[in-house]
Parts: sequence; C-alpha cells; structure tokens
Amino acid sequence: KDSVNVGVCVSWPGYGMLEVAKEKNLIPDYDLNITIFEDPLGGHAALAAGQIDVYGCTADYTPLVAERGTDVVNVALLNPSYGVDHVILAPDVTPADLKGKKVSAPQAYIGQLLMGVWLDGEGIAPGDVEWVNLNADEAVGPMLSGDLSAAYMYEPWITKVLEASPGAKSVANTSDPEILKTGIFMDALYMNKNFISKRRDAALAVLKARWDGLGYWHDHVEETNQMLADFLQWPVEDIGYVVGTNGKSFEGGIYMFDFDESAKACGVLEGDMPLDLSNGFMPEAAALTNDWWVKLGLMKDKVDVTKAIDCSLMGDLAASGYRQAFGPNE
Amino acid sequence: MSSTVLQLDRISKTFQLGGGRELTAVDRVSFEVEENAICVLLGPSGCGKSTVLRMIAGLETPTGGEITLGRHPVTGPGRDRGMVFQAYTSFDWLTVRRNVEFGMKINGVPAGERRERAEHFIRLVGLSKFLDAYPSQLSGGMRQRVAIARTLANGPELLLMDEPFGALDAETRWQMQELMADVAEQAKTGMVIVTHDIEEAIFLADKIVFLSAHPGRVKEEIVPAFKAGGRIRPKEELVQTPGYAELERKIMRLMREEGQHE
Amino acid sequence: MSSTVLQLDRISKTFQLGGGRELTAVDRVSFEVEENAICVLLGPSGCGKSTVLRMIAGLETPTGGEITLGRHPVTGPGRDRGMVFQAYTSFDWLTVRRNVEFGMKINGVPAGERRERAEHFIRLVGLSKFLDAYPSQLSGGMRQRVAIARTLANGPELLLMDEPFGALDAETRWQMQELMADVAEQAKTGMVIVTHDIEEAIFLADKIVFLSAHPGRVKEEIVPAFKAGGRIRPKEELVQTPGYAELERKIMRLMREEGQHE
Amino acid sequence: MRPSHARKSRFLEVRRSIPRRQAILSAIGIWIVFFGIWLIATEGGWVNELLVPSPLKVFQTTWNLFVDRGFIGDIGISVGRVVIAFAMAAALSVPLGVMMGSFPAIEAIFAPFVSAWRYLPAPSFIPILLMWFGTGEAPKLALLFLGVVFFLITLVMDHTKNVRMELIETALTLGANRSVTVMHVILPAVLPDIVTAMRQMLAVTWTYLVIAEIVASTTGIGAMMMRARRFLKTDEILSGIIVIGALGLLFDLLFKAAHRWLFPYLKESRG
Amino acid sequence: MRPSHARKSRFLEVRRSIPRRQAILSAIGIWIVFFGIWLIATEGGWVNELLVPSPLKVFQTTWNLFVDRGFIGDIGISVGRVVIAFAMAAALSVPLGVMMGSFPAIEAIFAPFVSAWRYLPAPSFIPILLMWFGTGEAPKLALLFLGVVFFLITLVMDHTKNVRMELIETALTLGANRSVTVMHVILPAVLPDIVTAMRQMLAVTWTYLVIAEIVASTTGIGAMMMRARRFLKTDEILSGIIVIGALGLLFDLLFKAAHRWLFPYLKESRG
Ligand SMILES: Nc1ncnc2c1ncn2[C@@H]1O[C@H](COP(=O)(O)OP(=O)(O)OP(=O)(O)O)[C@@H](O)[C@H]1O
Ligand SMILES: Nc1ncnc2c1ncn2[C@@H]1O[C@H](COP(=O)(O)OP(=O)(O)OP(=O)(O)O)[C@@H](O)[C@H]1O
Ligand SMILES: [Mg+2]
Ligand SMILES: [Mg+2]
Repeated sequence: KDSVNVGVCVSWPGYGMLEVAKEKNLIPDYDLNITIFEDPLGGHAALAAGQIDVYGCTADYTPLVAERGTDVVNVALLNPSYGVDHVILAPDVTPADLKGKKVSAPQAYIGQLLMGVWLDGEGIAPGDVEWVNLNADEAVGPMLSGDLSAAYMYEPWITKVLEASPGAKSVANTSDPEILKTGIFMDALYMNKNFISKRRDAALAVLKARWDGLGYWHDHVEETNQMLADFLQWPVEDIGYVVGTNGKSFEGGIYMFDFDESAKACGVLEGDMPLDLSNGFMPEAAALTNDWWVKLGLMKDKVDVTKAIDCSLMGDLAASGYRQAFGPNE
Repeated sequence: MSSTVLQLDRISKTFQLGGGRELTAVDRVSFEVEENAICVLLGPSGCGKSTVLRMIAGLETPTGGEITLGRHPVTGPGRDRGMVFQAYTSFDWLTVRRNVEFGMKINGVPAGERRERAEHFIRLVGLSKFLDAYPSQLSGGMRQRVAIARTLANGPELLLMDEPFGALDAETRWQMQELMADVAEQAKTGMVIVTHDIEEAIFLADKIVFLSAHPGRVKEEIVPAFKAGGRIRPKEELVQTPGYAELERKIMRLMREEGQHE
Repeated sequence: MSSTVLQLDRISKTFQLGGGRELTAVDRVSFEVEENAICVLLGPSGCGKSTVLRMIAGLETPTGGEITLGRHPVTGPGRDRGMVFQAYTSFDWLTVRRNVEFGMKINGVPAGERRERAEHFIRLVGLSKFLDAYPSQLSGGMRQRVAIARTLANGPELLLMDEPFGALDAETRWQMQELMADVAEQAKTGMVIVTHDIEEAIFLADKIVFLSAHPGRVKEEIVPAFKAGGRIRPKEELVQTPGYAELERKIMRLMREEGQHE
Repeated sequence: MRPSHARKSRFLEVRRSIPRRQAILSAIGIWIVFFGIWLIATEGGWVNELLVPSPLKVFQTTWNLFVDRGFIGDIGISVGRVVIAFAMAAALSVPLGVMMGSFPAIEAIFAPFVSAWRYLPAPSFIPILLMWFGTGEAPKLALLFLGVVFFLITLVMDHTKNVRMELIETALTLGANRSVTVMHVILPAVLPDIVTAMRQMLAVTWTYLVIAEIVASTTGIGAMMMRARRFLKTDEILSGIIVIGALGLLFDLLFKAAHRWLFPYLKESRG
Repeated sequence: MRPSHARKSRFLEVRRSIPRRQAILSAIGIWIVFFGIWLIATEGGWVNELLVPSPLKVFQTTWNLFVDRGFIGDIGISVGRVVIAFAMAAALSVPLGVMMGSFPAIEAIFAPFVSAWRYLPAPSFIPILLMWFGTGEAPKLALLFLGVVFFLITLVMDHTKNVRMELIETALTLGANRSVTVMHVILPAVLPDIVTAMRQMLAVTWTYLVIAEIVASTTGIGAMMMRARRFLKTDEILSGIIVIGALGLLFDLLFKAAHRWLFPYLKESRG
C-alpha cells in the first residue's frame, strides 16, 4: 500500500478528519502517515521540502506561498473560524484609547490579521499601536497584570481572563458577520505540487477521504469527537467547544464547510455560499489577506495569489459527481 | 642566654579519617624555640613535620597539648607567625612590591612606612631590581624570595617554613640557604624550618628536632656543637668542618632507621 | 676496556623563539657513554641538560652534529633508548604489571615472555607485592620504580633519566639511588642521568659530564678516580671515602662559578 | 584534652569542611525554603493561581500524570531521545576531539569551524532539519545533536590537549607509533575527563529537549508540556519541569557512578 | 649542518606544532570546503534552491539586510540584550559562586538547588516570565539570564574551589580575616578563570537568543529570523545564523583580548 504523509498544524480538531478517515478505513488504498506539528512553521517547511505531501493549516499562508514560489498549493478551504478567535480588551479601556498602547498578537499569524482588521474597523491604523508579539497563551499573564490593552486570544484563555479580570471584554470575534464575510479567517488544506503532479490519484483520494471523514463525523458526532480527543490527547468536552456536537458548526468554534460549500468557494460548483460569502471567493480572500500582510508591513508587494491556489482537484471531484451537503443534526 | 619564644607542650594531633577511623599523626611532641634561633624539623616522610608546623601556624588545631608563643597560647593563624610554603605562594596579580606590602596593608600599616619596609626587605632578599615585576616574570627561587620578604616585612615573631626550597635546583637552594642565614642574623626573627635535606638542616640549624614516624614523636634533639661560634660560610667550608661528617652520618643513620618502618 | 655505546659529536640545538629570535641552548656538545656505564649530566639550571637528553632520546632534533647509538645515527624516538622523566609517567589506568608489560606488548613480545620479563623487573625494583595494584595506590617513589621497571623491561640499550628522583624525599631518593646502582650492575644497561644533586651524581656516576650555561657546552668531564674499584655502598660510607670531599668541593665550586653568570 | 582556648568554630569558615549532618540539613533546607515560598505565594494569593499553581497541586498533578495518564511512557520516549542524540554526539565528538587534541594539523583544520558553530542557534535550524530529515525521530535527534555536539568537541579537544606531554613522550620512547600513542595512551589518559565533560554537557541536551519535542511530535515530556500550554495547565508544565530536573539529576548521578565504575584506579588511596 | 637523516616531518605528528602558514591555510581551507559543498549542492540542484539557497544568495541577502533594511539596528538590540542579560547573570554568579567556592557552608545550601536548576528547560518558563515581567525587555532578559546563570554559578564555584589552599593559608598567616581573604586573595586568584568561564558560557547565551526573541519581540536578530521563518525566507534565516556566528566569534575575541588586558601578569615570560 502506498503511503501518504500528512501533517497537521498544531493539535486542532478541525484538521482531524483525515485521522477519522484513516481509522474508519475510508481510504483503503493508501496508508496515511499523520504527524502533528506543534510548530506550524515546521509543517510548512516540511511540506515545501516534500517531506510531507498534505498539510492542514490556516489559509493566511497562501499569499506567502505565492510570494515565495514554493511547490505548495492551497487545494481547498476547510472551514471558517466561527468565533474561535477573539480580540479581548482590558478593563477600563475603550477602543478609542488604543492609540499608542500595547496590543498583542502573534506576529505574522492569523491573530495579527484579526487584530488588524478589528483595529481598522475602529479607525485605528496598524502603525498607531504598539504591537507585542505574543501567542494567546503567552498573552494571559501580561493581560492579567495590565501590561496589555488588548490581546488576540482563543479559548480556554478567554474565559480565564474574563473571570480573573473583571471588566475585560471580548470586543470582536470571527463569528461577527462583518469579519466572517472577509473570508480570510479560514483553515485550509495544502498540498505539495509535485505530489499532485506525480501522484494525482493519491491526491484525489486523500482529498476525498477528508470529505468522507467529515461526513462520518457528521453522522457519528459523539463517536468521532471521542476519536479526535484520543488522537489529539484533548479532553472530549474541549473538542465539543471547537467543532460542536451538531455535526456542522459551533458558535465560538468553527463552521465546517461540507464538500459542496468548499467547492463553491473554489468556484468549481455553482450555487450560493452561506455566511455572506460569494461563490469562488477563494482567490479574493487570499488577495485580501495579501493586502493585509502588506498593511501590517510583513509583505512588500501584492502578488498573484492564484499561483498558490489549485482548485483542480476539487474540480475533478465535483466533475466525478461527488457531492456532500449537510446542515446541523437535529 | 636567650629566652624562649615558642613552646610546644605535649602537642598531639589525631585526624578523623573516613569510616570512623583515626590517625594519630603527632603524638605528645614538645620542644622549644629560642629567640632569633633557627630550629629545623627533620624526619622521614609522613612523620608529621608539616602537621606540627601547621599547628604552630594555627592552621590546624591540636587535639591535645598547648602551644605558647611568647606568653599567649596559639588559637588560630595570626600575623605574629608568618608561614612560607614549598609551593609558590606569590600573589600573581600583584607586583613584587605590592606582594611584600600585602600583609602590612591589611594590617593597617601606613603607606609611607609600608613602602619603606617593603623596600628594605626586598633589598634584603636581593630583588631590588624587580620591585615592579610580576611574579610570573621571576624564576622559582626569586618567587620564593618574594614570599620570604613578604612574610618578614609583616614583622612576625616567628618565621615558619615548610620545605621552602624543596622545589628549587641545587645552586638556587644554596643561595637561599645562605640568604636565610643572613636574614636570621639581620632580621632577628626566629625560624622553624621543615626540611628533608640533611645538609640544609645542618647548615641552617641552631637546633635540629628529629621526629620519628607513626606516630610522630620527638626522637632526638640535636644541637650541632661545632656551630657554637656561629654559622659557617661559605657552604663549601662546612663540609670540611670537624664534626660535620659525623653529624651527617648520625642523621643519615637516624633517617635510615626510621625509613625501615615504612 | 668497554666499548662505546653512545656517541655525541658536536651536537647543537638552537630554538626558534617568537619574533624571529633564536636561542642556542646547546652548543657543540660532544661526549661518549661506555657500555653498562652510568654517565651523569650535571650543570646549572638552564644549561641544556634536558635538551641534550631529549636529543639523545630522539624527542628533539639537533640543529647540528650527530648522535650515534651503537652504529646507527639517532633519527627519532625508539625503544632502544628508554626514558624516565622527573614527573611520574605511570599509566594510571593500567596495573603495575600491565604498565611494565606495555612496551613489550606494543613491540609484539609474546605474552608468556612478556609476563616473565615483567615479573623479573618488578622484582628487581622491589614491587613484587604490588603486581596488581594501580599506580594511584603507590607512593611517589614506588611509581618512579614502576617507570624504571617498565623502561628496563622493554630492553633498551640505554636508559635516559631526567632528574628522576627530584620529586622524592631524601630517604626514598637514597633507596632509588641504590636501586639504580644495583640495576646498572644486574641489568647491564648503560644510563645517562641528569641531576642537580651533587651527592647523587658522585654516588652514581662512572663519568660526570659537567655543562656550562648560555650556551650549554661541556665544561669538564670528570671520572671519579676513587670509584675505580666499583660503587661504594652503603651511602654513609661514601662520604667518608678519601677523595669524596674534594670531589664534592670541586663540583660545588664549578656550580657556583656557573651560577654567577645568571 | 582539648585546650579550652580552642578556636571557636563559626558558621562561615573559608574552606573549613562542614559536617555531613549540616550538609544534608542545608540541602533539605533550601528546598523547604523554595517550596515554602512557593506555597505561601500561591496560598497567600500573591500570584495568580492560574499561572502559578501551588506546589501541592503540582505534586498532585505529577502523581496523576504517572498513575492515570501513562506519563512514564512519555518520559521513556524523551529519555530515549536524549540518550540516543547524546550518544551520537559523543560518537562523533570523542574521536574527532581526541584527534584534534592529539594532532595540531587536525586541530588547525577543524577548530576554526567548530568554534564558530558553537554559537549556532539550534532552534533556527528546525525548518532546515525538517526539510532534510522529514517528520520522524530524525529531526528531533538532529536538533538535540546539534545543540550539544560543538560544545562537546571543543571540550574533548581541550581535555586532550591537557594530557601530559611526558606520558606521550614516554610512549614514544617505548617504541609506540602514532596510532598506539593515540589509542593506548592519549585516549585512556583523557577518558576520565571526557566522561566528566559529557556529564556537564548532558545538562545542555536536557535543556534543548523541550524545543526538540515541539518539532513534529506528540510524544515525550516536551510535547506534553506544549499541550499543557495550549490548555493553560500550568500545573502540568511545572510537573514537566520538575520531572526534567529530577531526570537531569538522576543522569548526573548515573554519570558519577559510571565514572567511579569505569575508572576505579582514580580512587585515591594512600596519603 | 643539519644531519641528512633528520626525521622527515609527516602531516600528522602527535603534538608537533605546525607552522603558522599551515594553520592559516587550514582555517581558510575548511571554510572554502564548507562553502564549496554548499555552493555545489545548490548550484548543482541537489537541494531545493528555495529551501537551501546558495551561499552567494545568502551573502547577497546579508548585504541587503545591512544596507537596505537597517539590520544593524536589530543586531544592536540583540547584542544589547545578550550583553545585559549576561552581565546580570555574571553579577549574580560571580559573588555567589565565589562565596560557594570559599565557604563550604554556603555551598551546602545552594549547590543542591543550583545543580538541579541547570536542567531547567528555559523555554517552558516563557509564560511565567511574561506574567511576572510584562512584555517589555524584562522577560527576554530574564530568559537569557535563566538560560545561563545556573551553569555560570556552577563553573565559578568549581574554579573557586580550585584556588590553591596555600594562597589562602598564606593570607591567613599574614593576618587576613575572612573578608580580606575572600576579597583580596580568593577573588583575584580566581578572576582569570572566571573570565574564561564567562567566555565559554557567553556562547550558550547566544544560542538562547533566538528563543528569547520570539517572546513578545519584533526586534532583534531572533525576531527577524522568526519572521523569515514565517515567510520561508531561508536566505534570511541563514543570514541570521551567519551573523550570530560571526558575533559569537567576535565576542570570543573580545573576551580573549579582555583577558590579556585584565591579567597582564599571566603573560608567560622567562623560561
Ligand atoms: N588533613 C589530614 N587528614 C588526614 N590525615 C592527614 C592530614 N594531614 C596529614 N595527615 C596524615 O598525617 C601524617 C603526617 O603528615 P605530615 O604531612 O605532617 O607529614 P610530613 O612529615 O610533613 O611528611 P612529608 O615529609 O611527606 O611532607 C601522614 O600520615 C598524613 O597522611
Ligand atoms: N622547546 C623550547 N623552546 C625554546 N626554548 C627552550 C625549549 N626547551 C628548552 N629551552 C631553553 O633552552 C635552555 C636549556 O633548557 P633545558 O631545559 O635543557 O635546561 P636544563 O639544564 O635541563 O635546566 P633545568 O636544570 O632547569 O632542568 C633554557 O634556556 C630553556 O629556556
Ligand atoms: Mg610535609
Ligand atoms: Mg631540565
């Protein structure tokens, strides 16, 4: 049996559906060799070098791939963040006060994008605040000690910070319709170009297996959540707080695109998108992300993001008649 | 004639070894050192010479007996008993002058006096040309002279030396021995010197205390009779002096007897 | 009577110091060593004794002249010239027996013969009781004996020793000197010994080569006439022998003359 | 009969060795003080319980990790990684360092290279290591290896250069050729120092473990600590730290014991 | 007249020091070989140019970083952090280490503590450091400090314990009390060794720089390298590594020079 090397960017349930496919034998012809990268960049390096073939990670990386010209493409969007990512404001601070204050977000990660988008909405330019490069977990201490005025965060820290520091509040999150419709806070599936060109069958099989795994989850949420909990070594409740228990989405977690939705995002299937997104928005969102990276001073130029997007696999699946559409279970 | 400056009264030293074992290194050793006299401790290796000297210096505490310097019992190290070791102890980070001034400085001697005394003693040991040299620029014998000058400049009542010339080559050793004879006369400091070298012992000693080993006890006190008229120099003369050869043979015999025990 | 085993023919050694400077440590030194004889190199510190010995051993290359051992010129270190240093060179990780077997082992002597020879020489130096002890369990003198046995067991034509007993105390030094006299007789190995100690030189030497310093040259070759009948033992007798005291004074004078230059 | 005027012993005496009892009490004391301050700080609410849990909680967690969550497996994996990477580093450093210390010609070649690479920030090699070694054990081992190997080479070389010249010259005058001199004299002479250097450098490897186990890993103490970070389980992070500290000390003891066992001849006896 | 049979000199001679020329050629040679292999590997297409850029590219990038992107500012910040953190570590280690080495009673208290903390995986302290020290320079300095201080204390203590007993006893018999003995004899005697130990340990601080500058930092070489990682700009990562290596060597030279300058009396003269 041929094997395919799969990487997962941090232990995150959204990327776990290939593990489901593997355990449920939904991809009988291939051996999936799944590695979790606690360090997302490590996974990207491994993918670019062909040490792994497939990698689930955040979509904000797409413009960077286009700029660098590595042999990596985004083959599908998997799910938007549906309230996982928040901006937390310290007690007694109003958005208007933020000019010149310290705000934290992990530099060059999705968190910085969220913070930038939110600040922009509040009329504050990226250059007007003092950026502090912190991961969500690292921001807790300074947030509690009053060192930071705002911070990018996700659970379980949001709850802890709000509890421990009365007056702190969440002022924005990725389930806000305005933020959702930007389409940039997404998880995506990346593949190595050489893998696709040399082993297209395998690439298709893996992609299909991903959707089959998702389908299995939709049909057997409780069993699958437990499976994910074992795989990631998370408590099963925490899995629920991300992917929910209704087989579709969780407010404060993520919203799982089904195959059809993802194919529409690619523009390989006709029809409307939910969440105020438009059909075929994928390159648009990547370009917007590119703009934001430029605004934040991390990229110099606008690049042709379509070089790093390959919807042909989704297109083949759709053409072969593969369909999957579901809403929340009752 | 001259009065006693140091008195050892039945001094013993028992070391606690690991595992509850004990070693009596020195057993009821008594002797006296007269003012301005050189007393040489001689004896086979391991007989406790160094231990006796260290107890006099106050670096070890006797487990029995009493050591009296002048009228006061010895309770710890002090500037009244200067010590010179076999290993070079020059403070490498100080120039010769500041080495010699060291003791005076920490004892609060005013700068002017310090300078004067230091220069005096550096002259005495023949290092005037090297006042501002660092010890690393000196030969072994010269370093040892720095140590001696440093100790003497500190004005001790007693100079203690543990095989001070053991590491030096023959000619330098002679020079040092003659220097010590001069110093004893000029600086009027009593000395207790530990040595292995019989010739050195005979040349320097006003009195030789011979220790036996296991445990260290005083085996014999020898006062070289032929030296009554003072020290004999140059050294070449000494070997020709009547009585010298006999004394040398006697000590050789003592040494050899003791050596057997080992 | 006996034939020459080692010959130094106008050997010189110039060291290149930093900055293009040169130092001529040894200047046209010539002497010979006869079979089974002990030749002692004597001289003030820095006169090049060690350098001469190291050139004989092949550890330094002369910058001029020729050294011949038997009939062959010396071109590098070899087992035909065993060397014993002042610093202890016992291989601490080997037992006494394996230390002594070391040279034979690396030279391919079969195990049986090795064992026998090792035991023979260990007996000769009086360490039979310590066959399986490690050097760290031995005293300084015993370690030096291990080094001597190891060198002798390797069957060298010539034994070279650089102040071999300098670090030992007086009694041990005597024992070692007497041992060497025995060895010279029994093992029939020629020796070149460097020493500072005049007594030691006179006691051991069949011939004394006295070097002068800066640069090192042969100042005098002395053959102690009173030893024509063989070595005198015990050592206590030696000092009483007619001629001893004169020789001692003569060498002392030589030493002192040379010492002045410094 | 101890003289009544015997010097009275003060607590602080230069180089005066202290009784075993005092040594043990001091060692226990400092840890009691440490845990005491920690306990007071947390119980007294001086620090946020969320970020610095009380030591009791941490011990409890450690216990649970062992009993309920098979922490011993993670430990085994981490120990395995440290040991293998360190063994590889030693396998390169010891021959190379000894050769560099023995032959100035070899030192001249490698020393300028090695001494620059000591400053290598090992973590920044992670992407390159992943590219070359893929996602298995190899990149983790490579990281641990890189973190320690240049220090180890330098130390081994320095120790080898300190082997006394007389030993080498003795070997030469006994008829030893180069390889015998290196293998049978220099190497055994320097070996005890090498083992000591390895003992010290193993500590460096342990400090790199956490970084190495972020690299594509779900097993091992470091990965456990990463997971704990994600869920803000500071008690588990601290458990991890304590376990690493304890393992470090344990290895230190093992090395000490190995030293005694390998080099029995170093035991000092006779005065 | 050199004898014609003079031992012919072979390339590998145990402890035979080599000519200066050979030393310089060897040092240059190894780097040429290193860059040569690198160049061939990239130009020859053995490795992916994007992942391992050619050395020419890296030099080009380094040049650009300096000329166009104000890299010198980042370097200044990093050097500042390393120097300050290291100075703080030294300011604690030297007095404490010297006291531990001088007074067995003090050693008994701190040694068991310090030797366990050497194994401390510094990176896992990041969250706690951020909580205590906020997001300014303090946590970065604290991390660098923690990474090196326990090693440094141990080394200073060991060196202090090696100060010869005779020197101390000489001071005592000259009438020195405890503080004079420690300050005017033990400390100056051990100082050269302390400076050497610091030289070695500075390398460790540099290796931690990259980790420290991930913490709440957007400035410094480490942060630059992190950003470069994010954008998979391997050329910039390699530039950073080269710059850190060069800085490390530079500091090494500075320490060597300082050693010579501070301790002129160690210059060997006279035979
Ligand atoms: N600190 C100590 N602990 C235990 N035993 C000791 C100590 N110091 C000395 N000894 C033992 O006491 C005995 C006497 O030692 P000491 O050094 O005084 O002899 P010595 O006559 O000076 O010998 P040497 O001539 O070799 O210097 C020896 O057996 C020695 O091992
Ligand atoms: N490798 C070397 N490089 C430079 N000079 C040297 C070297 N070896 C010895 N010398 C110098 O050569 C001279 C003779 O040295 P050597 O060691 O042979 O003297 P020595 O007679 O053995 O002295 P000592 O009695 O002190 O051992 C000295 O001036 C010494 O400094
Ligand atoms: Mg002694
Ligand atoms: Mg010599």
